[in-house]
Amino acid sequence: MSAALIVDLGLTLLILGLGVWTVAARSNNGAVVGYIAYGLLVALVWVRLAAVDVALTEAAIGSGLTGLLLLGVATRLPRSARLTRPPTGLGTRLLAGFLSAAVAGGLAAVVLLLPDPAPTLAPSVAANLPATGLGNPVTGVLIAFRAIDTLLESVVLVFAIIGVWSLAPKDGWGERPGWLRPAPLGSALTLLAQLLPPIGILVGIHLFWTGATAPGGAFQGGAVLAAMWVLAMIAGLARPPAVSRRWLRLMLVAGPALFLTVGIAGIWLAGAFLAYPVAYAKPLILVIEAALTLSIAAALGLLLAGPPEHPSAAERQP
Amino acid sequence: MDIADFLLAAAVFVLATVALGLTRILRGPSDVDRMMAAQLLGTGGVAALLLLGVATDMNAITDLALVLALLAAFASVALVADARRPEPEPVPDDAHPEGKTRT
Amino acid sequence: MTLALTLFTLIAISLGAIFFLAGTVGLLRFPDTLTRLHALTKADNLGLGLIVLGLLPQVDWPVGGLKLIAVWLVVLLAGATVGQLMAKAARSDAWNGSTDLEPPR
Amino acid sequence: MSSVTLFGLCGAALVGLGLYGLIVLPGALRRIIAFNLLGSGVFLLFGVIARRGGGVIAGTGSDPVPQALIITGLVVAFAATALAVALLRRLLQETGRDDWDEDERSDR
Repeated sequence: MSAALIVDLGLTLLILGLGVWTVAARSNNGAVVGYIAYGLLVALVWVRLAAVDVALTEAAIGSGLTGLLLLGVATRLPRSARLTRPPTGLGTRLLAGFLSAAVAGGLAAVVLLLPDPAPTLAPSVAANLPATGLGNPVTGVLIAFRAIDTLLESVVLVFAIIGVWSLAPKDGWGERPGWLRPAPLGSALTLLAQLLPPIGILVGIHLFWTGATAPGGAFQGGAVLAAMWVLAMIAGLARPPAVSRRWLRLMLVAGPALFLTVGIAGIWLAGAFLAYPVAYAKPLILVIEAALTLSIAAALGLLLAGPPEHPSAAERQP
Repeated sequence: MDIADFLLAAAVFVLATVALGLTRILRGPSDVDRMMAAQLLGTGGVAALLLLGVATDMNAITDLALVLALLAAFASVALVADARRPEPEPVPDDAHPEGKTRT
Repeated sequence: MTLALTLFTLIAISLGAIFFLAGTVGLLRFPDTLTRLHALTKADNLGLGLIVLGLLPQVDWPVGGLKLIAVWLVVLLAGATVGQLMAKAARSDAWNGSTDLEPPR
Repeated sequence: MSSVTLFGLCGAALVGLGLYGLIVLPGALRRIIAFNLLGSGVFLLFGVIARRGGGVIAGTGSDPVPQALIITGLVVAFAATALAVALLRRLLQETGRDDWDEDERSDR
């Protein structure tokens, strides 16, 4: 057994152990903290699987932003819900156990029986990547070869915002999102929220820019930017904007809209929907990525800020 | 021994060490203790990634360490920020007279 | 010169790793939340700091080196702030609801 | 057994674990977490398939097409989680509870 395999076995056992903990933990907060640690370790697994692009996304979104989202609600659950709850009946648990074990066993069998040599699209990507002027094949797939997925995905974010906003209380529409009210924490948090965002914004822009040639890109850069915005909102240095603001809505749809416009223009200029004229491929991709980064940052930040609430709701509700 | 091998060994050592600290997540007793274990894992993970990045000469892994460092603190801030707020009480029924949509 | 730098790297990284070990042992063995927090901050600041210091001679300058220093600064800043916030939270009564033991007074 | 197969089995086990939690756990928050476990197991399986198909382009050890799918998947999973959390918080505001079984806890 090689040293690398031992390390990977250790990682696997840790991840499974934390997974079991998040299901079995008695306290909700404990389960969420376990899930955050779990996300960190999964990011390391992505590095071991030679997928640094995915590792960056997992570290930023899977662990960081999701952790904040879950903690925000875990600490608000009523105390009675945190302690003892009526357990699910033994019969249901046994049945669920059998079902889950069967599904896991089936998937494990699939993993063990995967065809050899493995089917792959990597050679086609490698052959066509020079035409886009990009150096990072993952960005190439995201913005050029499977652009339709990415376009739909960026639209899904806008739909998610619409979904969250539509959960606004009756008198909340048009007001500011209400989840991220500044906590009375004092100067330490203010200092952190003043010093960290300049570094974070630099890192976010770096990730977007480097995404053309190295691991990084719009999603990772946008997630880091969103995290810095949210930090400023928690510290009370920035107020969440009212959802009726036009600039906010423009920012949310700028990325998908530009993507779609260039895609439709491709029908005449390059012969197909979402195709780029070869001579302008690289600059077009960069412009789309820049707009996407901004829109994704705005969307992720607003998803964390929650639905709009009437200002007086702050006193009345948790 | 090659310097890269040493760096890799150090990365594994640090990771294994902070992984041991994860038993604090199981034992608690308070959520702050659990969060500390997660934060130690974060810092250890950052250290291991830096070592790995230099050992394998991959700049992208250093970027990953930077992102992890930026966002690891983030969750801890969220936890303590929320913990300072008072316990929520169920809203009395008259607060939302027509908001009840029970089936 | 190269040998001296390599030796420097070996020593600094070994020391950093030992601080991580010490931080973990402290987190596991110390009796209450605040002393455990003390152990944690040592691993954060000194452990990572020494490892970054040891790696500095091994990377390209300026970009690689500055990135390493940025990582350390971020962790230092976040660790110091979060440490203070956590200490406050550990003492706060709001935590009794989800604590199995009484927090230290 | 190789590391890649090991991570594949880990992904399969996580899907099972998440599914179990999704069915039996009381409380919406815990089910949201279980759903995220399930999702990350699926992503891991994708990652294993990507890794197996990699090694063709110099400098990347992993097939970029599944990788891109995972990245979009992670973002969509986050959006879904945010929507679920928003629903849960609204439920809390309206009823003060985190579940919707009428019969079991109607005595609160």
